[in-house]
Amino acid sequence: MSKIHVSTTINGDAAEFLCDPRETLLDVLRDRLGLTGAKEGCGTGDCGACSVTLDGRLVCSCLVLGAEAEGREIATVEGIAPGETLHPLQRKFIEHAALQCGICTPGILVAAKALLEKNPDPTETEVRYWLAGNLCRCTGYDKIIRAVMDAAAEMREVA
Amino acid sequence: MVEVHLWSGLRAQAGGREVVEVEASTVGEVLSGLVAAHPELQEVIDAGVSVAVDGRIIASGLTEPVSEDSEVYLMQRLKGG
Amino acid sequence: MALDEYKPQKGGDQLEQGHAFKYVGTRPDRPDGTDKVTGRARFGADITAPGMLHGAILRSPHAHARIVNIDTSKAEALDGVKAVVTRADFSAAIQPAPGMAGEMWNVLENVMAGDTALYDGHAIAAVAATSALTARDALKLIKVTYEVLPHVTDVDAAMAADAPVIRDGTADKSVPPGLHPNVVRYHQSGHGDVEAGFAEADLVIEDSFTTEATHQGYIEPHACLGTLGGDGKGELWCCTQGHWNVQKICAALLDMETSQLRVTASEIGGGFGGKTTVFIEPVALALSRKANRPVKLVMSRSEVFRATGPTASTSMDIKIGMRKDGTITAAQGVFRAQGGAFPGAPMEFTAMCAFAPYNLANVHQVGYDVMTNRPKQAAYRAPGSPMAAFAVESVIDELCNQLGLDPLEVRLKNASREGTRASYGPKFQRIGLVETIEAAMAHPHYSAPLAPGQGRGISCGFWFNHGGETSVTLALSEDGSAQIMVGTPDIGGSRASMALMAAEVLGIPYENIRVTVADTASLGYNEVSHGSRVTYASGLATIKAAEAAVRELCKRAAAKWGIEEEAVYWEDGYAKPSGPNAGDFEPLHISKITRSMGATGGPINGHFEATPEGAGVSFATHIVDAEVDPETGSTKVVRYTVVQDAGKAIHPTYVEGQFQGGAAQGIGWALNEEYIYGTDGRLQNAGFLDYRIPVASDLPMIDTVIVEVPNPGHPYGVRGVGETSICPPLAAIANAVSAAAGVRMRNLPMSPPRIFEALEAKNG
Amino acid sequence: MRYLSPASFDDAVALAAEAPGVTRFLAGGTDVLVQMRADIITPDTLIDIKKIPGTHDIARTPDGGWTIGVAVTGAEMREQDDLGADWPGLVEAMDLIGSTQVQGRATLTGNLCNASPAADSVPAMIAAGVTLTVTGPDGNRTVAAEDIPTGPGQTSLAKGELISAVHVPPRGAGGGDAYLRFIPRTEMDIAVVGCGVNLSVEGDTITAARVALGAVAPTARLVPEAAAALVGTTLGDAALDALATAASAACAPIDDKRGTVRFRTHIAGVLAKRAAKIAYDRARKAQ
Repeated sequence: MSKIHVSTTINGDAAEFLCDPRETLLDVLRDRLGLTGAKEGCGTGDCGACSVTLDGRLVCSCLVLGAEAEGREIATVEGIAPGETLHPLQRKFIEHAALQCGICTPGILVAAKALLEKNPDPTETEVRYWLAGNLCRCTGYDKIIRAVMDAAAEMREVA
Repeated sequence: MVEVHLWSGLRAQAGGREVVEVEASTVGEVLSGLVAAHPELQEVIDAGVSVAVDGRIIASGLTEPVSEDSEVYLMQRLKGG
Repeated sequence: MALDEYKPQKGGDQLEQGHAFKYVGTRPDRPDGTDKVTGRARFGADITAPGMLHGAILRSPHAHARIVNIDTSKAEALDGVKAVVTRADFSAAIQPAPGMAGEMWNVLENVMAGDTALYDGHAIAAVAATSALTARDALKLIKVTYEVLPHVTDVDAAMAADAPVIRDGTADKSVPPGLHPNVVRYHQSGHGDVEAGFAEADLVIEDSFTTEATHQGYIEPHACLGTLGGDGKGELWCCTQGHWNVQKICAALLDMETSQLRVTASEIGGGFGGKTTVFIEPVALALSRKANRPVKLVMSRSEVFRATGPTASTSMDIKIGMRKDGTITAAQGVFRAQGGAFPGAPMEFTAMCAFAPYNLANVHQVGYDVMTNRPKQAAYRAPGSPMAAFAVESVIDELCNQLGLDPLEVRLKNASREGTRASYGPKFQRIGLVETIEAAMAHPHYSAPLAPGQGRGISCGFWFNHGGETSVTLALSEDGSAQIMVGTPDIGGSRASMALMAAEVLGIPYENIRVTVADTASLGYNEVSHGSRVTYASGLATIKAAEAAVRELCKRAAAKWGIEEEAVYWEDGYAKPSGPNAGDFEPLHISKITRSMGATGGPINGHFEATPEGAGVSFATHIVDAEVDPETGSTKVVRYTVVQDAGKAIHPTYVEGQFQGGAAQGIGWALNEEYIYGTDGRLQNAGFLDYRIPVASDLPMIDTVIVEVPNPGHPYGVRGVGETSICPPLAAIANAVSAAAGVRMRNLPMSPPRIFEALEAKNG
Repeated sequence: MRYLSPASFDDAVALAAEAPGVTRFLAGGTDVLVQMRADIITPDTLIDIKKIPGTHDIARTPDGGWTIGVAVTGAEMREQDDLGADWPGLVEAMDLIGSTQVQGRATLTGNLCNASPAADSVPAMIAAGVTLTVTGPDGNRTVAAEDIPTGPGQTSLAKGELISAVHVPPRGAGGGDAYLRFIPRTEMDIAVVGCGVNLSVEGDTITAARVALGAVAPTARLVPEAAAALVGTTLGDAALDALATAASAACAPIDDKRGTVRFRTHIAGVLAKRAAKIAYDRARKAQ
């Protein structure tokens, strides 16, 4: 089966890869580009562990074909921290113990970042519904919601 | 002698008794004493049991001490999730 | 080290005498936090090896079928396919035996079917190929001829006389004569005279309950990378709760020497008991041996649901007698649990935990372990206990309703205390049930007004906790910092707890300690991270290892000062002379000692290995408010409070996290999660779409109250906290929903159609 | 599998018409990719229509209606405030599908062509009177939303045909729509029952109505009897009860893992009432 050549941008860097037309963006990120931050929890868009942004829009990378990345801009968890310091969301997740096992954390951080870029002052209900597609089995979400709200408050103060 | 309380489901393997007296100073000797008294108990002990000594549940340690006045209960093997 | 160093007389007592902690009980950032928020942490599926192949497993579409023939020739001929394995590629030496005595054979049979497919999803064959897509394509080319057999998936149906026999001869000697061959183990225990007790009661309620199988629902599917050469030496990387156990089982299933297989535990994306055994790991190794290349195997979500280890489903009959003043006079329970096509449903824990919270003169419990055509159950957070609490606490709730009694006062009146004879036999040591009930009574939640349509439920819950084989090594560096090797995978922040306990002993900053989960070749045996044992047992071992290092540090200081070892004590990171008689020496900081350790006797390490047997049992009391929409049967949990005895909270934030996580999983189990089998015996909802675990918008914030009644079996009083938190929720929510809906809910999950049907039946 | 991304609908039609084996069109991919992952289907040809100009546009038409491109996502619909002001029920129905992540990809057209009886946007489209331009080897035709699905996973589209535009009618004064679904959780589930109501009022009196139900029959269906129960009323208790009765009577559901026949039939009536009340309030406010 012949492969497709794709040129794309990932976390601001130009990237190229060859992929089978059946491979998803998640497969490509993990298996061809070595970006294993996005996780496959379900492969069917139900868990959100593979969340990335595609031209700034939050998506499940398991529901995007690798071939569709051509000419697009992709952002993953690996690109959230600006240099040496952590993004406020990342810091607050550690501070609040908003992760136990940590497998859902990359997807939740990508999703929460997308939320705060769109809505810097979300209510608890808005955070809960925005993140409804990001399953966490460890925490009961309590500390995750608190971490997102706290990060939002801090980011509003700085802004 | 140490009195060992069995769970009642074991009566069939212990000649109808729920309390068996064995000569023992350790948990391991409790178990070997039980088998010596009632060979039918071998299978269940091999499959795994725990022993409560004065309320402390010994999951597997055979060297744990037991004295004559200890309250000893045989329990099914503990595990967790 | 002498065993008596962690016996009851230590620890807890010391704590109650007002021992002040400097690090324990604080809430620092977890050491692996940055790795886990940046995507750097490597989980099961995140590793690769040069020349790696990808594996895939062919699974039975039938609930029960004889495997007549497997033709792998077309798959083998496909370009890129490097190996195909079937049961013939695993050990022939392991033989079946009745009950749990045959467990190694049971595991093998579950990993790869022998002559019969026993459930929908049972592994039949596996392929390794140059890409994951090729491996999946190859599976479609394997031709299996099945002879479909009659199947049964329901626990009560499997005990009926006409049920198909799943495997005759599996029952062990515990099973009384006359039962169906699918009943493979039996438990009976209790004390007193229940009939006499019921006769003393003013009200006796007898009722029946069922719970469906649920899945641990960890977000990370099982994944591993195995390599095994013709020289019999292998390496395995996998996500597991216990890599020594994986090592032991894989070696047996592949006829290897255990020491020749080195297993490394990756970061683990949740387990909750479901990753305490093996499923794909031996298959990856068998494929690797055949292909002579590393093989990576990653389960799909559908495979996780169909072919890993969900919990047991149960059918239970409860009878409890109570006097008008709330005294329970007698209690009995019959607990039937199916755990799939193998022995092992945790019915003995269901039976033993059922009445443990109560001081009962007369109590009797019976358990049946029943086989069905479902996947082999695995442990799930306090295996067996949540179902028991659901049934028992529902009946107690109903007794309280009918006698007009306050449900928490009734629990308090009957509560087990130190010295109470437990329903499962021995007398309790120091326990904290009363303290949790009192804290629940005092909590504002319990007296808060309810809105119309809402109901409040409460429940107590119990779990044993566990110790288990444990090895820990602590090594000091030249600069006085410390590294700790533990063997229990860090599922929820245990590196932080270990570092806190070591910091407490060594008197050095938490940040100066690095905790590593060692591989099987780098540390002695460690039992699986299960039974809420990690903070208890690895924690105890870490304290003891650190104390061993401190003794050596004191020895070096004594040598430097030329005084007796006994005249030196350790405080806040310094060796100090123990008094004026010892001599007048400037306290010696740890870094001063370690800097010259090579020249003063060699490296300073502490280590500890033992099977600590002082895991204290633990209790919790939960309060929940639920709102039911009477038109749709839909339930919303509006408020939730967890009160639990942690013994001593080492890192309170992560203790709260365990409480909250247990409650959330319990909410899912109570309301919506269930394995749904069709009449064809196939699993209907093998995905997160229709296996409905709670999402963020389903839940309220979950309040927590940490009660600390020290465990006498741990130096700092720690009790495991991971499992007890899932024991009360099913019952607490059922009681809340029953109150809100005005109708007793006896079957879980209380999904909207079930509540609607109950309301319809009530309203006529 | 071949992956093709034509630059025009004519090219897409030509590719589809001559493609051997199984062909699928790729818009948001939230159903097709799931089916591929589960090995339910692996198309021989996958035609990505997102590179076709205009497929991402939402445009007001001269008569006050809307044309929505076939690659417009739920999130993009949600962000078009004027569309939401006109057709809140339609936008909310689309918004209910899946997670925020799914909203970033899922499309009305994909939801319609996947032909699930439980598709959330479909009863809302039917209630709203949405029509589709179907482009095929023989040119274009216009088809009502309710005439696209013919059964679970089946559509009336012939080989080589695809939907090229979605047309939402002009809202007009005194109109309002609403869509409600029942699910066991608060999010992430497939509808056990879905109900779309679209109505117009003059004063307090309902002058026209369309009611559609999802997940209670092999396809989402328009229920004229339910609409008739509303027209001429001021949505009093009698009208609501008649509506519920008509909605329940129109149900021909199945027992499955998501709900029983009895439950679905009952819920259809409950949701019809609740959705009608919302649509009615919206319509009166829009006068």
